[in-house]
Amino acid sequence: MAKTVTQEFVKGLWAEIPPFRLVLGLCPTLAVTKTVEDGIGMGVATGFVLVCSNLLISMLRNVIPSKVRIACYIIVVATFVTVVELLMQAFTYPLYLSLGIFIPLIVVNCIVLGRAEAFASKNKILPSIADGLGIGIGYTLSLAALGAVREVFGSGTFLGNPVFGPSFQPFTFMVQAPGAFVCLGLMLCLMNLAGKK
Amino acid sequence: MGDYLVLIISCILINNILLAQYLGNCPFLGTSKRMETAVGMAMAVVFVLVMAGVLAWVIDHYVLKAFHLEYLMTISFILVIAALVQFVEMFLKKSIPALYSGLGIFLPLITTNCAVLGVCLINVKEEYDFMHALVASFAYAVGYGLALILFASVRERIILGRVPRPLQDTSIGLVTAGLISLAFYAFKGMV
Amino acid sequence: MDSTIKLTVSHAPFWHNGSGISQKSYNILLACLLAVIPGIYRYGYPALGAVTLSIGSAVLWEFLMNLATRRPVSIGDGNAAVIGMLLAMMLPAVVPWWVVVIGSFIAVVIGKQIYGGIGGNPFNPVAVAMAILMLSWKNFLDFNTALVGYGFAFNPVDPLVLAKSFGPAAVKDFKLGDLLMGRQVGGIGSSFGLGLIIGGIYLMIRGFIRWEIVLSFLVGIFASALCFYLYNPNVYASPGFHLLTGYSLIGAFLLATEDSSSPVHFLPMIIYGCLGGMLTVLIRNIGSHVDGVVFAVLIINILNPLLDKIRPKALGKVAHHA
Amino acid sequence: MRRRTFFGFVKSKLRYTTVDETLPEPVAVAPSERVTLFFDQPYIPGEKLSLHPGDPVKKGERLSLTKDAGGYALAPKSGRIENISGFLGIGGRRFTTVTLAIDDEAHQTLDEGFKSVYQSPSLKNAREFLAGLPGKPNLEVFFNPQRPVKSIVVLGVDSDLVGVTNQYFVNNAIVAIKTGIDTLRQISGIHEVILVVPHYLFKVAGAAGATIKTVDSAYPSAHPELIMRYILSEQSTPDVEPPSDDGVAVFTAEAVVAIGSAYKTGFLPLEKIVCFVSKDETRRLISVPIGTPVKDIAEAFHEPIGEGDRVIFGGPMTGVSVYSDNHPVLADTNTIMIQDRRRIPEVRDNPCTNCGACVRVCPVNVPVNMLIRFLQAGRYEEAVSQCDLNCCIECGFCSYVCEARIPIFQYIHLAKLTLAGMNPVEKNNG
Amino acid sequence: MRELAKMVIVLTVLSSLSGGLLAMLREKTQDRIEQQVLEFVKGPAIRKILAGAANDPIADRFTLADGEAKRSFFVGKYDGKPDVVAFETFAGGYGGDVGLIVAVAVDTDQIVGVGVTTHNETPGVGAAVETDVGFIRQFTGLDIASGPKVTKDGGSINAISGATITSRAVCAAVGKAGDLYKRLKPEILKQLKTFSG
Repeated sequence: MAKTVTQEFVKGLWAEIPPFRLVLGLCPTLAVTKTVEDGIGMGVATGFVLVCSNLLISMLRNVIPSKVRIACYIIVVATFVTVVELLMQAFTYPLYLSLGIFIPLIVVNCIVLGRAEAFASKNKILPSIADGLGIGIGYTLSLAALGAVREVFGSGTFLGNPVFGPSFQPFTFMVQAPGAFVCLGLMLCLMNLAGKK
Repeated sequence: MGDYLVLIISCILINNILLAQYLGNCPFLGTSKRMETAVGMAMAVVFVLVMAGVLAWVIDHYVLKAFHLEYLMTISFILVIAALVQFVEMFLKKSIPALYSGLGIFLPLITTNCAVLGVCLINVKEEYDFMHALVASFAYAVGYGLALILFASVRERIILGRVPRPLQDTSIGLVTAGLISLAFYAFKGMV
Repeated sequence: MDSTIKLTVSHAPFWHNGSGISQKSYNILLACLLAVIPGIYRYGYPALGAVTLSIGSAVLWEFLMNLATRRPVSIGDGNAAVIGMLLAMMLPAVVPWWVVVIGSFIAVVIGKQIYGGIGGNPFNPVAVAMAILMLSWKNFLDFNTALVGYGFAFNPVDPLVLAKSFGPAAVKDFKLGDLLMGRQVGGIGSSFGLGLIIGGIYLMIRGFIRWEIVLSFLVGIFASALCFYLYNPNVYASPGFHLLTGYSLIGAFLLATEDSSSPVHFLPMIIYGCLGGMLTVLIRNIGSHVDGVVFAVLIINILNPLLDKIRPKALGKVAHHA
Repeated sequence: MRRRTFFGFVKSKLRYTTVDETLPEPVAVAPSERVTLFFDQPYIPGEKLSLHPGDPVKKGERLSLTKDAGGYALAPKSGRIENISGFLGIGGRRFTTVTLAIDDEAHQTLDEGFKSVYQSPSLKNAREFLAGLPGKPNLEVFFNPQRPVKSIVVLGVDSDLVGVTNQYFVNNAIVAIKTGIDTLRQISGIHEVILVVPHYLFKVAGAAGATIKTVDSAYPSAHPELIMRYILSEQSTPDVEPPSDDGVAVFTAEAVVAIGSAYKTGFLPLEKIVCFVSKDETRRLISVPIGTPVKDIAEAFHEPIGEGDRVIFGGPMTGVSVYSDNHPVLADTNTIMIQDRRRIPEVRDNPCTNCGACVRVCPVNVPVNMLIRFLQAGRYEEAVSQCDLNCCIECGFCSYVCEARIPIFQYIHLAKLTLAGMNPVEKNNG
Repeated sequence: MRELAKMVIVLTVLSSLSGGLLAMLREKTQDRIEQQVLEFVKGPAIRKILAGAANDPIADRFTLADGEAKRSFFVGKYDGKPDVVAFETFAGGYGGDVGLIVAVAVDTDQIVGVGVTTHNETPGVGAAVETDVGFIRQFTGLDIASGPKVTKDGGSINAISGATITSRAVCAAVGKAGDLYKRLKPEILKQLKTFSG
């Protein structure tokens, strides 16, 4: 039962949205969602790597010998990650600074390798791109949502703009490490509730 | 000596790789449901992380920095780690089967454990010398193992509780990890 | 063998010693009153307001969570009230109302209910709430700034802050007797040491809190503070000072002894308590927090499941030979 | 006794009842119109039985359901079989009950079976006639070739609270116990006899002519398993761990007295000494024929059993609450309690609050706080491997002190039964 | 054997492609990245310290060799005279090196201002070094060669509460700046002349 390209795309937005449905890629989710901006930046960077590596791996899927496939995937992914790293340094340097070592760590983001292994290596180019795009956008949305919650409560701002009056006392816990875990855990709970029909 | 002590305490307790730097969460949540798997993973991480830390430092120092190839850091480190894990796995299987049976299933997971790559990158970023890099890698790994084992012991109890359904498993695990991370604020400023 | 009437059939044992969760909770509340009433007397209406608001909102959150999780309503067991009471005891009297409400939400919902309610929580709910509040709104929980509007007959500066910033010489004026009688700034119910001690002893004798934990916690504080003191009395305050300031007493009697997050076997209880006391002094003397009790309690809570594995061998256990 | 606040610094203790606390001499209860006997065999309707409704029985007659059945019961009175039916006991054990309509006291006929052999006491005829005596002596232990009996333990204590039957015999009939012990020695050829009594009966017990051991008077130290462990651990060499109960035959004082009396007089004693506790918790020591329905005993003391009340056979900690007011006194029923429905303590399926009261009272160091978590989660195997479920001796103390009112004992029982049903082979090995 | 050869070939081709791509990209972006680093890492601190300068200090910079290392100096023009020079020094803090821009008025040898560029200090404690205006202001007007110390070490600088190590690091960095300035002063003066007019 072949799914259409649209279906492959849409599933990443809800049915398999990372990291809520696919519990993968938690580290950046926790680390770079202090603000919406960082979240979106990370999501876009990951999405870019995801689409490119899906595309390339899907193209090469008949060439790559299965014994060294993981090594090949790693090379492909690492290459694109470095591309992103260089591009971000050159054009969005502040974002690059605030994302820190989590840009190179996209390499070991389980989502990217997971999609390469589970999807791109078995599917044609177009569905692979759709899959990568869907998951990437889904991931970006999740990070942005989490970033929004943490930024609004933790700093009282949204995309840097104050949302509450001056009397607002930021709930600083939210932007600290423990708050990241707790917040993600509770959002996961909400997603479970929403998904339960 | 005091310098190293500060580094060790800082890496284990204060800048705990898992709880403060958010690295290595996927295997953290995955292997902490049972004590045995947590201990296995903790040992495997200590084992691989120290070797990877040392190797990455050597490569960074004698290859990347020497030839101004810093931009290839990510790709070279990840390849080194992947190869190292493969090699360790093969070596253990042949030479120390007892250890292999304990750690074997965790080794492949380590390639994608961002704590390993993360520590290598941190070591470079902090510009540690060789001994500091070695000590830091070890301390980070111990910190990871410590957090993992503590978390597993707490989690074993939570699983037996009556956690509401939507919160079960990963969700409550994350909240608990958060609270453990909160507790680790106790050590703030201690060095 | 047919019965002529319907009998109640159940499983042994058919007697019960009469203890119950609510009985325990109400006794703890009673013991807390000994420390809270002097607090209310000292800080006036704001303190009364904070206590009632804290208890009320804690009970309300418990009730709402019962509804949300479709579980039997458990406010009757009094545990939520105890949580609210303890939280209020640790807060300064003039804390904003929304801090109290958020604090009780964190304690009851995050600290307890999401783990399945009473008995499931791996951490002391009150300690969790206090830690989060202290991280987020330091300025509202700082006794020096919060209680600035009061005219006290004693030095209105938190003795722990003084000791931390200026060394023990700055707290020379605090006599231990004064500290014991609550002549120091602090939480609503955490500064009157005598009340806490009497209430705590009552609870220990009735068996509602485990004396092993209390004693070892206090011994832990005393011993480690003594070590620091002997090492350098000019930098580190005396053990008696550490015992009677900050959250030491409330921590030993009421936080560390929370049932669900503390061990039940003898040796683990002793280790647990000692570690808690030592960590408290460690954090106060060399850490960055002013008072270490809350974080020390959280740390020993984490260690609890591991510690509690140390237990006497069960009698009659058959060793398995492979 | 029932509600006691414990001093928190010491381990919770429940004192055993002493004989002085009850009436010194048992009150005889008038015989009922019918008695019911229990057979440890499932009742299968339509199966051919050697007993039939309408058959006459004599007092003391040995009744067995089928010809080759090992188990039998002794008719406490002469009469006529009225009804045979099945009975489902606790934990799904199935019994057959036989109800006899009793002849009135003037027309009792005696069975002569035992009379013909009593002058030549032997294990063989003891096995044949005496297993249904009060106290339910287990004579089969002497016939197990794999486990030759080396010593005999006589329990002059009552394992559960309230019951004082065995203490009564030690206190009031030590001579009869001596007779019984001598008889046992004679028929089994085993000289080593240990009499276990509470501290306060130590002096009295000296006359029994056996090794005397005393047990503490706090519950559950008189639990048979703890007594065995205590006695055996003194005997076995330290490196044999744990002590095995091989080679020990255990009898209650009442059974020993009954055996002695049977061989001395040629008549089978069929009156059971029972501690009867009425709703207001007054205790009476009564003497009643085995098989008498509890309803008749209650009526004899003007103690109506009401709707929703609880009738307990056995002590308050380990007894069994029955669902019929016609349930008969059995050969090993030491206590019968009637509990008013308003005084039944509440039990709820709460989560464990980890207060640790159970851990502090557990006599065998089982980590009950963790055990109950595993049991409530239904993870029985882990309860065995991590929390020593199998070490539990089922004294019920943990449930007694549980502040969350969890029926811990019931959970443990259920788990053990489930595991036994799942792995019958392993259970035998263990 | 064929399979092995294929594996080796695929891996080699992939690696070299990746290396080539990255090298090319690196070449193209190198200058831009350097510009960005200056702009965003040191820029904000320099602009803040030299707020009243008539020129753009980022643009007006020169480089001097200090032993093996190369150091950038940023020039601030006040009243048309290039008499303030800002440069960066580092000292070990609590979580790694703290980078500090120190601006010195060449005619008086007084510190015009200091500003933190990079740090990895604990959020909420040491990180206050970035925001704690009172702490930073203590250095203004000191002689560059005075080697300031925190009060705990017998100096005059009040440390940030709870962050003694970070405060010490800042003092140490100022001390290093003094040494550097002393070493290179003649050359600095020489270079500055080229900016006048």
